[in-house]
Amino acid sequence: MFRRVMWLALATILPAVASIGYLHNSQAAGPIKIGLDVPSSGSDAFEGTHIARGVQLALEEQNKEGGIGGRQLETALGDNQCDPSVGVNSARYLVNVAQADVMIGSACSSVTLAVMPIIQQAQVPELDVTATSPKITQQSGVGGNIWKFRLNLNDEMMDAVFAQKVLAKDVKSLSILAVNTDYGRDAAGIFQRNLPGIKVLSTDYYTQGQPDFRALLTKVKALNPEGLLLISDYPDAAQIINQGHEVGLTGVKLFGRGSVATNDLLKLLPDPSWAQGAKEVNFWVPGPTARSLANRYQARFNEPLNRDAGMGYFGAETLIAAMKDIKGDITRKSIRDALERVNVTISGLGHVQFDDHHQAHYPMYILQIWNGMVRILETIPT
Amino acid sequence: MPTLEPDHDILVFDKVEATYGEAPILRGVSFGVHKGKITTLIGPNGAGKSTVLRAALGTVRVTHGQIVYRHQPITGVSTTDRQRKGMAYCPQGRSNFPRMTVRENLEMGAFLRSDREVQEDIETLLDEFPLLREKQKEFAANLSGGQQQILEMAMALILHPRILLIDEPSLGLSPIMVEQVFAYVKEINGQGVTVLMVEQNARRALAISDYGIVLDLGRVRLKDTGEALLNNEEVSRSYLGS
Amino acid sequence: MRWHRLVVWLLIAAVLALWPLYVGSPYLVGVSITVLIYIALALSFDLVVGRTGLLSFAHPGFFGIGAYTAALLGLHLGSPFPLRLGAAVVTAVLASIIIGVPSFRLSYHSFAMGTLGFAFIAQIIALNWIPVTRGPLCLPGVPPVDLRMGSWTWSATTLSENYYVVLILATITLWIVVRVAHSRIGRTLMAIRDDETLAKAVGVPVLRYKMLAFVTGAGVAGSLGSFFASYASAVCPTELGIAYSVNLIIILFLGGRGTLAGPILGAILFTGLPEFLRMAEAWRLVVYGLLIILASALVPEGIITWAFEMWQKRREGPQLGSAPLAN
Amino acid sequence: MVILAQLINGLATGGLYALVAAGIAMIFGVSELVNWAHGEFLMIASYLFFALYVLARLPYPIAGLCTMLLMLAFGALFQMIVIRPVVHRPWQTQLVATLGASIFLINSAIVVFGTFPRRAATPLSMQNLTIGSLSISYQRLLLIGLTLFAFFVLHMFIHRAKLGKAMRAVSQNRDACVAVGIDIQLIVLTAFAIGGSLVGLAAALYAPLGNITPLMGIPLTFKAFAVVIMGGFGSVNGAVASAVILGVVEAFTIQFLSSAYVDAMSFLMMLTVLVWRPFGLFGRQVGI
Repeated sequence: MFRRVMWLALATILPAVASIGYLHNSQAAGPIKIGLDVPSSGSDAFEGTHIARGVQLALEEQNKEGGIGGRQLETALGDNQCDPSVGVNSARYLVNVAQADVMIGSACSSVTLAVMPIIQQAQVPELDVTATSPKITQQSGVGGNIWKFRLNLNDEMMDAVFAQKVLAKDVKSLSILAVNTDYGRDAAGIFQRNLPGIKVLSTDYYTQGQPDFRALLTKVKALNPEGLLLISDYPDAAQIINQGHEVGLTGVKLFGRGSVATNDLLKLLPDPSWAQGAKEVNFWVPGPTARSLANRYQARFNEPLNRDAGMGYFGAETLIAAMKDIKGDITRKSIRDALERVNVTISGLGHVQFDDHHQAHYPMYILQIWNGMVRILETIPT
Repeated sequence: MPTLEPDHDILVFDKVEATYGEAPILRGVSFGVHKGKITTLIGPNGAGKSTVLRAALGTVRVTHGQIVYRHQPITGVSTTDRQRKGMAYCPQGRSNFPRMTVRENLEMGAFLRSDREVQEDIETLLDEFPLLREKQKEFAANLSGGQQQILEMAMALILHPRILLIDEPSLGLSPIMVEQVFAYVKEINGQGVTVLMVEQNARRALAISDYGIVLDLGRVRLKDTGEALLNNEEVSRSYLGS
Repeated sequence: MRWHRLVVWLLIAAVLALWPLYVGSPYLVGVSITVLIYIALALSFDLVVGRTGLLSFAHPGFFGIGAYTAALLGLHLGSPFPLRLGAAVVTAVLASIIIGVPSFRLSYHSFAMGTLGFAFIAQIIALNWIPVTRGPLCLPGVPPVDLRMGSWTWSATTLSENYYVVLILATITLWIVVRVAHSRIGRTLMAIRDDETLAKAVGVPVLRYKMLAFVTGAGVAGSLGSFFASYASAVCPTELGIAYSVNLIIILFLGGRGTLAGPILGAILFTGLPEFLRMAEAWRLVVYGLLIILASALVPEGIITWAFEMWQKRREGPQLGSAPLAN
Repeated sequence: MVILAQLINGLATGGLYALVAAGIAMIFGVSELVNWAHGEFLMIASYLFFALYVLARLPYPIAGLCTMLLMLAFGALFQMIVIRPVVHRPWQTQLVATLGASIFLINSAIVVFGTFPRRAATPLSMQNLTIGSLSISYQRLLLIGLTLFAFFVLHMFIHRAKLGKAMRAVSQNRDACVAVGIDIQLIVLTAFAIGGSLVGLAAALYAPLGNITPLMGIPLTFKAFAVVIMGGFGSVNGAVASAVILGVVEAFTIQFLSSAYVDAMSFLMMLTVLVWRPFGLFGRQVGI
């Protein structure tokens, strides 16, 4: 027993002690580190990967112009797997080990909410570019977490407007299909509270990435709703539309909240006409104003720009704009203060300025799939 | 006392040692199996009798010494190749396929053969064992214990073996079935198949055997004709029970 | 020799106690807390898997049930931590009895899949029983670990404080496991694992012993769940997920089951490893998977068992093993 | 009409479960090994099909056939590389090896193909047969037909072919197999190869109807486990029958109860069966 304990002690403590030296490599005035607190594995990896690419492009462009104050910009990746308990550790990694000066993320609302106390304690500013839970706004800025900022619009801002301005005009009855995640449940709840005069025939939650929607769609078809609202990201939405065509769910008006009316979705449809007329509210989409960015992105990554990559780019651009405005040292604190002052117009997105709750307000987009393209029906100021 | 001359021997163990896990089971076993005869291995539990058969078949690794089969060392020869060269094996306990028919069992017995005469041979065997023909479409599980033992011997015979290694054929059988099984062993031997048998029921086995070998604690204690061993008082006292 | 032993124990205790001060970085303290949770979970899991030979997938389920129980009590009743912990243990034990009684009738493969089914259903209930669990929206705002004595209160708000709490829990777990292992119960369990038929034949109430191990393991897992709820300050349905089971199985089988050092070393290696591999982000999990395949082929009895064997061989030369004599 | 439509939905889904579960059951039958990576076989097969059909532009039947053949080889290779080193170990260690393989395959796919889903629609998958309010794509008709045919061939193989009979033999008595010279390693290899090719067929039939993603195999592995248990571990016929039953029950659960709890259904059914009949719906009498 005694020898075993000795061995155990040696076997466990030595490598751990030895590893500390390796991990304790704090940097002083090296490059500015932007921590990417996004999922790069797991079921939301498609989102995190694109955000990371958008950020990378923005940083590369800025670095070509000499960085900021002579310092280069670089990223550090902390895969949060869209899982709160993993995200807590990966955020600590970015904060403590990778020594991020500022972070972009967490992309998923539940992770964002779990990570917020950590960034507050470590005093690192973090900018969200895709998480849409209204709770993040409520808990940020004045009276809350002063280190958290959000660029993208939240569900509270978008969903009520979409329900009243679009859904109420277009349909009398509606079925809702929502992904069974924090964002799906949150958004479905907001919609249900904001649908005056519309009869909600059914609300069903499905598992993200499930292979088979036919039974669910057969059920919806039998209810014969005038409209179908998908609270989904494009991989699931594509499955739903394709399989909906298969079970003969045609003639229903499609609405989306997530990333339905996107080019990504169209790429996954064998026939784009299956989604003809689908309307969606979104916080951004690559439109005509972002053409130059789309071309540069295509050239760099050999794939078309999408919403998440664009938001990653704009997030980085917002950070760059804030940092350029800093007079003294670029530190976590000075970046945070600069973000509060930010007042820029970002081409392709709009005017960015954070309110008391650290929420940016640029116009939201009402989009529609029309003849195999995504067109912007309307932009509504927020 | 007849000597066990190598020329007559189809299978020779030469100082064979084998281990199971870390524990040595055979500690230098040497003997020969006379061609065309019945040889029985007797000895107490844990003596290594079954291990001898498995070493011959190659399913137990031999750590020292060598085994010579038909005048050729067979170290490194795979089990299936040994079987192709005429070794057949009936392991201890039930070794048929319970949810396959009797006929399918016989076909499985012929698994190593790829010639076209398999079906004919099965017919011949069914003629030899009428009780199997009667039940050829039944699952093996529906046969009595003795019938299953006979089925297993028939399965071994399809390969036209030169030597049959048979482990405890009488285990769990009624006295009448034991007689019948031994009668079949004798009959098989009468067709020119050498038999090396392990048997707890030592008296009965030695009675039909030409030779007997006493194994104890992984070593050969005694080898002689079956008759001589039966009449040996010490053997009687120590290994045959009362 | 006794003082010798005492010195080493004191040394280990000192290192563990000073650890958060030494490493400093909150990230490493955070990882240390995760590792300690996994050590304690793996030790309690080993009570079931390593000592009865039954592969249970229900363990994270008990962890999750404990976490949800503690979170609900903390959120709705404001109960102090000791009460939450006790309630978590009780519910986990109750759940394990409800699961265990029918499951232990099953053969070992069916037992594994039966408990996997339980884990799945528990997670799906947590995901969809919105009025109670809030589903994927999680239960946020669980109060921290706290102690109240009259007007005196203390609560674990910093990482280091949480580290000490989980260190105490892990030590208690280790103590329970050691007690069980060195008692008649432990020896009986090992006998059952090695030869269940024999154990039955000599009149050991096999089922009762297995249940005892299963229920004890569940209770420990439940208590760790109550800590986790406070530490993470939120409980999500993912806490009941199969991912935990997978991690625990990898930790136990590659660390070495049926030992004390195995689960501990396994937890350090296999929770630490993915964190260390963050350098090669894209290939991280590819390498991780590859290492698991290699380890299962090269050290199938676990790293610790393998290390002991190597060490013993070197010290004592070739020796007679204890494998049963087989005919 | 809704009932009929849901029945067809259930049958088609059940067919997919069956193709995956049959391989797991067969591998378990001959080797007592639980292949945790079997769902990842389907994922790999789907990417293979995508590469052959979409990237290499092979005609559909040829791409499908090549996928089956390549998956046959993949199954055999998997057995040789991952399983053979742990073949004499307890089944739990083997499970860990396949767990590692599953993690490896998923993340390799993420590195190689990225996380954006792929599609491989065929002309058949875009055309529907419509009778009244009932609508079904020709691809799914093909799928139901070919799945039935595949199981007919498999059944004939297991009951008529020498190698197939040997597989049953291995699942019934391993010692006896040694006695009659059946090479168990070869049979286990065969089971993996057949399991692989069944999943290859599943991929060729299903990939055109859904997204191809690195994570697509995970839910299928679990459903297949449940189904294999329900059918009596190691029984191919039992697994196939249970798979179809599960598919139909899931469709009706969604129709009449709740979509949120549908994933619990498979395991609830499995637990019910286990409590009621510990050896599965079809008991021990079936064999491979």
